[in-house]
Amino acid sequence: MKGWMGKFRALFLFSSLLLVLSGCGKENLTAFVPEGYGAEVSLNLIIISLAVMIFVILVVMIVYTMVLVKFRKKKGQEDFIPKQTEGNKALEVIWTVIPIILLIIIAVPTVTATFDLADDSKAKDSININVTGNQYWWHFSYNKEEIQTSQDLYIPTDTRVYLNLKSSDVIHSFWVPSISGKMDANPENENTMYIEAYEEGVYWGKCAELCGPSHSLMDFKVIAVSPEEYEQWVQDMKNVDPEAQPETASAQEGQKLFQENSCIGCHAIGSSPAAVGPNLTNFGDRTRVAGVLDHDKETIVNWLLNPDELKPGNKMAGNYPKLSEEEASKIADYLLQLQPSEITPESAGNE
Amino acid sequence: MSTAVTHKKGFGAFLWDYITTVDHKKIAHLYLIAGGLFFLIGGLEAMLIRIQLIKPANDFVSAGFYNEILTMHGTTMIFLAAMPIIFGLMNAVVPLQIGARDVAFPFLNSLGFWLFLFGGLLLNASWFLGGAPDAGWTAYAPLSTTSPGHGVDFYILGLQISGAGTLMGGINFLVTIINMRAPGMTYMRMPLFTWTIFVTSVLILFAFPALTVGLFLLMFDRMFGSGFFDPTMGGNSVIWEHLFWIFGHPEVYILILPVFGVFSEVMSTFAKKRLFGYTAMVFATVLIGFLGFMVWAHHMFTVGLGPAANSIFAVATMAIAVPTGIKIFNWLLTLWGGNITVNSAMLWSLGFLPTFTIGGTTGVMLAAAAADYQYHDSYFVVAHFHYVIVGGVVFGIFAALHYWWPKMFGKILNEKLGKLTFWLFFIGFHLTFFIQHFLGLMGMPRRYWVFLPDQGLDTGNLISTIGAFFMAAGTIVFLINVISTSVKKQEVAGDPWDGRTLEWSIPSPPEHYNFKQLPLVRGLDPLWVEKTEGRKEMTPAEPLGDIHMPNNSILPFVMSLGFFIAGFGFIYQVDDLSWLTAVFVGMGIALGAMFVRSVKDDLGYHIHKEDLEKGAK
Amino acid sequence: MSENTNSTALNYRKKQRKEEMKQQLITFALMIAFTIVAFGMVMADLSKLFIIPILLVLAIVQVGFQLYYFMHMSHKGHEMPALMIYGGMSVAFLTVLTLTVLVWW
Amino acid sequence: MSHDHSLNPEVMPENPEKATLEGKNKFLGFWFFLGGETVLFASLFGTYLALKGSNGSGPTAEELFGLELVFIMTMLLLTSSLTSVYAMYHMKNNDFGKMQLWLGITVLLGLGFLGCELYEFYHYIHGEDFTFRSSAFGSAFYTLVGFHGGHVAFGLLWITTLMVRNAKRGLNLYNAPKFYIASLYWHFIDVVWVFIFTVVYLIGKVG
Ligand code: HEA
Ligand code: HEA
Ligand SMILES: [Cu+2]
Repeated sequence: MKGWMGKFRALFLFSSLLLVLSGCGKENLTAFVPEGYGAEVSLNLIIISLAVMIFVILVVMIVYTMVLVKFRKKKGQEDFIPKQTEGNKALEVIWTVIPIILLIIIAVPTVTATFDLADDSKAKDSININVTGNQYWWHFSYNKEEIQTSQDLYIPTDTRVYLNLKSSDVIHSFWVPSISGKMDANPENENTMYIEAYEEGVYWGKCAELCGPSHSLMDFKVIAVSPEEYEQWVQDMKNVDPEAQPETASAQEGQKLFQENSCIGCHAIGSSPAAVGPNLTNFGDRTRVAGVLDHDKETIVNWLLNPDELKPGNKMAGNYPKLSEEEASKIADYLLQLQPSEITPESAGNE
Repeated sequence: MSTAVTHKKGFGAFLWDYITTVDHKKIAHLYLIAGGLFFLIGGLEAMLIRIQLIKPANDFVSAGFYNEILTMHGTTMIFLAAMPIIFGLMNAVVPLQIGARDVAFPFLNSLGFWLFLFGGLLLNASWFLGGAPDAGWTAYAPLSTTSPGHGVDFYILGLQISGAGTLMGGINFLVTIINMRAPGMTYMRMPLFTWTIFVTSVLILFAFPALTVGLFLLMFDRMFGSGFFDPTMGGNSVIWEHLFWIFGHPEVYILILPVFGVFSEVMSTFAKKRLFGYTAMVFATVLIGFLGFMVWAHHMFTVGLGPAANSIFAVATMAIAVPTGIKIFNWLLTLWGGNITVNSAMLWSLGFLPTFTIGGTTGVMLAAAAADYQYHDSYFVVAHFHYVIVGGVVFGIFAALHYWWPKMFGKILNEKLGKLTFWLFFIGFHLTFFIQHFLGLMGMPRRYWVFLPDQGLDTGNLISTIGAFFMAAGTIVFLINVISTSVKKQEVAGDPWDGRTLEWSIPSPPEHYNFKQLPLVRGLDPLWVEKTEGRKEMTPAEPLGDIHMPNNSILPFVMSLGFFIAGFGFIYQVDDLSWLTAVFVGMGIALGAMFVRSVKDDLGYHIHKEDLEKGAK
Repeated sequence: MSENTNSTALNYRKKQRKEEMKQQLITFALMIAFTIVAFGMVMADLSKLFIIPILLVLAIVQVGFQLYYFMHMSHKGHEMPALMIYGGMSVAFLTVLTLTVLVWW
Repeated sequence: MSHDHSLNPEVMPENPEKATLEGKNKFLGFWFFLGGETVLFASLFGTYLALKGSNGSGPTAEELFGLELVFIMTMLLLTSSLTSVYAMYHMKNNDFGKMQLWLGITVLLGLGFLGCELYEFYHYIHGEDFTFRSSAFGSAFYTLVGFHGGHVAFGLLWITTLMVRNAKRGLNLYNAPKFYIASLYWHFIDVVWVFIFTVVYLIGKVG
């Protein structure tokens, strides 16, 4: 690990340089600033191959420029017929052999890295999380701990966490650029990958496989907290009482509405496995509503009133009785106070 | 474009002439016009994409509509613009380059065109009939099998019909190149364009059947309740991915190889040198075609095939850089020591070299599987393939059009406008797509209807959109050039560029029988060989004699129309079984036309020697 | 060419064809025999690991017979057909291999 | 040179199917088409192999298939391959009547094959309740075998049309290539069947 960290510093400098050149990417989203093992392995490979490619492009450009400078038609030489050369064995050998060598330089680390990132020999003794992609949200179930949650994936730092990806409908792809490359969630089989975050933080995740109209709105977060905080989060989540009475009157009414309007038919609170809609156990701690919207009461009310407008094609729209604005506001109050744990995105240093 | 003779005949006769034609030169015109129109439509869709992405969280188009646009942009550009235009070029040029009077199967040639056109029309009819396909040009199941409405059905039938046309074209050109070469035209004397078309046709022959099957399975799943890709019935969507890419990867070489041929011709002509390393170029072409069939899973690195499969396909993919590199360096060395004329055709070729090198090298970066976990389905990939497709295929098409325009239409495109087109397009192109490499790695996935504010993606997207407007401007200048050239009165000699290959040895545009007497080929660059020996024309290989020509026929048009009608029937019978009538009527028309074709002898006719002599000045 | 040589040539060709026809009959007999062996093995319920490779080999040989004897791929003038058939077979092989090995559950 | 030289040749050349340029083109083009068909069927075979275990609650391949009928079908088709070889033999000897006769036998054998196949499908659908929509296995089975059956049906139609169309005028250089490629097509159908009975039925039975 230490060796990697040393290299990581150097890489960090290099990628910062790249970022300056490219006009910056968003921290916690860009693949240029790796904050996790997978992203670092990929970036190493990207840099090696980029270096080779820049060399190739330079060679081509040098010859190209010389050609353009030296051999354009000159005044007074319009009728000059150049020598009709057939070829040149030596040259041809050179430009066959050198690319082969260059490719070997890329191929070896490629194969190593590919096997490295697919290594699941230690999966048994680690945290395993089942990840399910749905149109258009993500579900996470920590099978050892019987914790169910959606949209925000809590993980401990400096630990390999194994994800078993599957889809409940069409193909999705799980991508948290700053932590790791992507892996598809297929409907008929499970894929395993691991992620490991170096530092605490809230990292943006995106769906990377076209999955319908709201494909671009299927964002999620990976919230990396220290292992101690993670333990506490797990405890808190395990001890959730789904029936707990909210404190304010409005929220209490909201809770009733939530149950009467059959919201609970699709959503779940507590550790029962989610069915059609996201698990809302820690909704109050979320960073975003529906993955992409601002997390405030107004937005939630708007969402409840007209989800299709905010996230076209989602499966909530039209599947519950029409709500008045007042009802929506009460439900929002109820949802916002669902904060079972002290470990929140803030613990990881929000966004 | 139209010769004086056709004008006299009146417009109806002119149209009839084109609808029934089996002359490869006219079919070339048809392909170019139809492909060109589809290019404009695809370009318009690209502009809509870029306008939508001009700023974060834009709502210029709706989410569902965006998916339709992006699907149709990809599908239209690949199947209905780039490929048909390439078919147009090969129809216009290959028979002339090998010294043939015609293609092997003139009837099939015409059928191929009409199938493509009707397939394309069917696909685009979806816009007006409840929505276009919206599952991406790759139509991954189960998104495609569950997509509501009829969009994907139009995709399936449109591509099935036009794909059949393409397959015919492929077989036709294979046989043409093998059987119809002029005396003396050995394989190793064939111009490189002809060689690349030969290899391309082989790729078509072996790649398209996989697509055909894939489309059938998709059709069965969507329309007839089968379960190939339905996990609840035990189906598996990965099968579609394999079938699509077994076709899809060779497809990208089907697009690029012909333009490699074009650049070889253009560069050697305007550098006034023979192609450097001809043998190596042929060898590299064949090798690219061969390797092209073993790498398709590089589009599937993140599917979960496992590290062993990923590594094998990664290394196989990288291997393609070697033959492609051979080509790049051979072109550079062709130019080296030459006497280079820089006109429009040459500008596009010179623009191609660095652009394609960048696109190819990013391809090799993509091939590094563990790195592709980051690139995949991000704008990095979008940047890669536009660098090779636009920077390769579209540049190549422009180069070819400027180069062969006089041969096809007897007029030279305006040089000033040509250069303006190039610079607008070239600058716009790099503005649009270079920045997308970074956008991808900065976390912007592809096929995103909106990107969010505050994610550092705004500037890049804005620049990209501005660039697209430059490309549009360039395209419009080109259109102006085409129109103003075609209304101008102008006469061009047979050989305006001091050409090297056979097509330049006959008048522009050529007579409908191409060669009065088949030429005797005495080396590579046959016309150049004659020129170096002080002759201006080819030596004939045969005495003047009767020329056998095929008859025109309306049947290809009728057959394709039949399939077109049946296509609608298939699409709508899901809703209402009475649409099966359309299936029966359509198939009846098509099969009827086939029946007529097979029982009616079609022996063609002869142009008599005396008439040929009369024509001679 | 005189009438005479023409007809001897014709006779020679006829004879040659007869010879060939005989070969084709033998081929046919072999094909039938192979088929019977294949079916017989399956009916006899032999071990799976043992039968499947043999079945495949028998099928491939039969196809070879069809191509080379019945479809005359052994005759000259079939270089290009052979090339394309083998090309098709290689792609076919890769396709089948992938779809059996790389589509998993 | 008269227009209908190819319709009334003075002598039949050695290989009438390749005597004209059109014939040569047809010959080559058709072989290439068969190269493409190889990939087409490979895609179907691959799909079938990937899905043959997905029988859901329906019967497995092993439970479903019986071998007797398949054996008969195989014999019919193999024999029809030989009879079409005979037909081509007589074509080269310029014996039109015998060619037609053998082609006729080929068609009859093909019809027999097709009849058996239809009977088999009928039996599966009504006897075993095993349909195209039962499971992915069902879809793949009917698609693969059905595609082959469709090829057989098309081949029969093609050969019959050729026989009827040319019954009166006999063999010439214009139709010889047509007969020849139709027979190639017929052999190819047999090639595909060899793999079907091996991969689908026999290996399916073995499990
Ligand atoms: C004309 C079309 C075309 C061409 C020619 C290419 C050429 C190549 N492509 Fe590309 N590609 C596409 C069109 C094309 N591609 C499309 C459309 C997609 C996306 C489809 C979709 O998902 O919608 C795609 C996607 C794509 C992917 C999948 C990415 C992903 O989805 O994650 C990969 C991965 O390996 C790849 C690789 C390559 C490689 C290695 C080449 C090579 O052939 C390039 C070889 C050329 C060079 C390397 C340059 C010249 C060589 C030298 C100067 C010699 C020295 C060089 C070295 C030593 C490196 N391409
Ligand atoms: C041959 C192939 C080809 C070509 C030439 C192009 C050309 C262009 N493409 Fe595209 N593109 C694809 C093939 C191609 N593309 C494919 C396969 C995809 C993937 C689809 C998918 O994901 O499924 C894609 C996707 C794609 C995307 C990603 C969309 C997404 O993932 O969300 C973008 C975004 O910028 C884009 C932009 C462009 C632009 C700006 C051009 C420009 O170069 C276009 C230039 C042309 C014009 C600008 C013409 C303008 C003409 C007029 C303005 C005149 C109009 C007038 C009349 C109609 C009379 N393309
Ligand atoms: Cu590819």
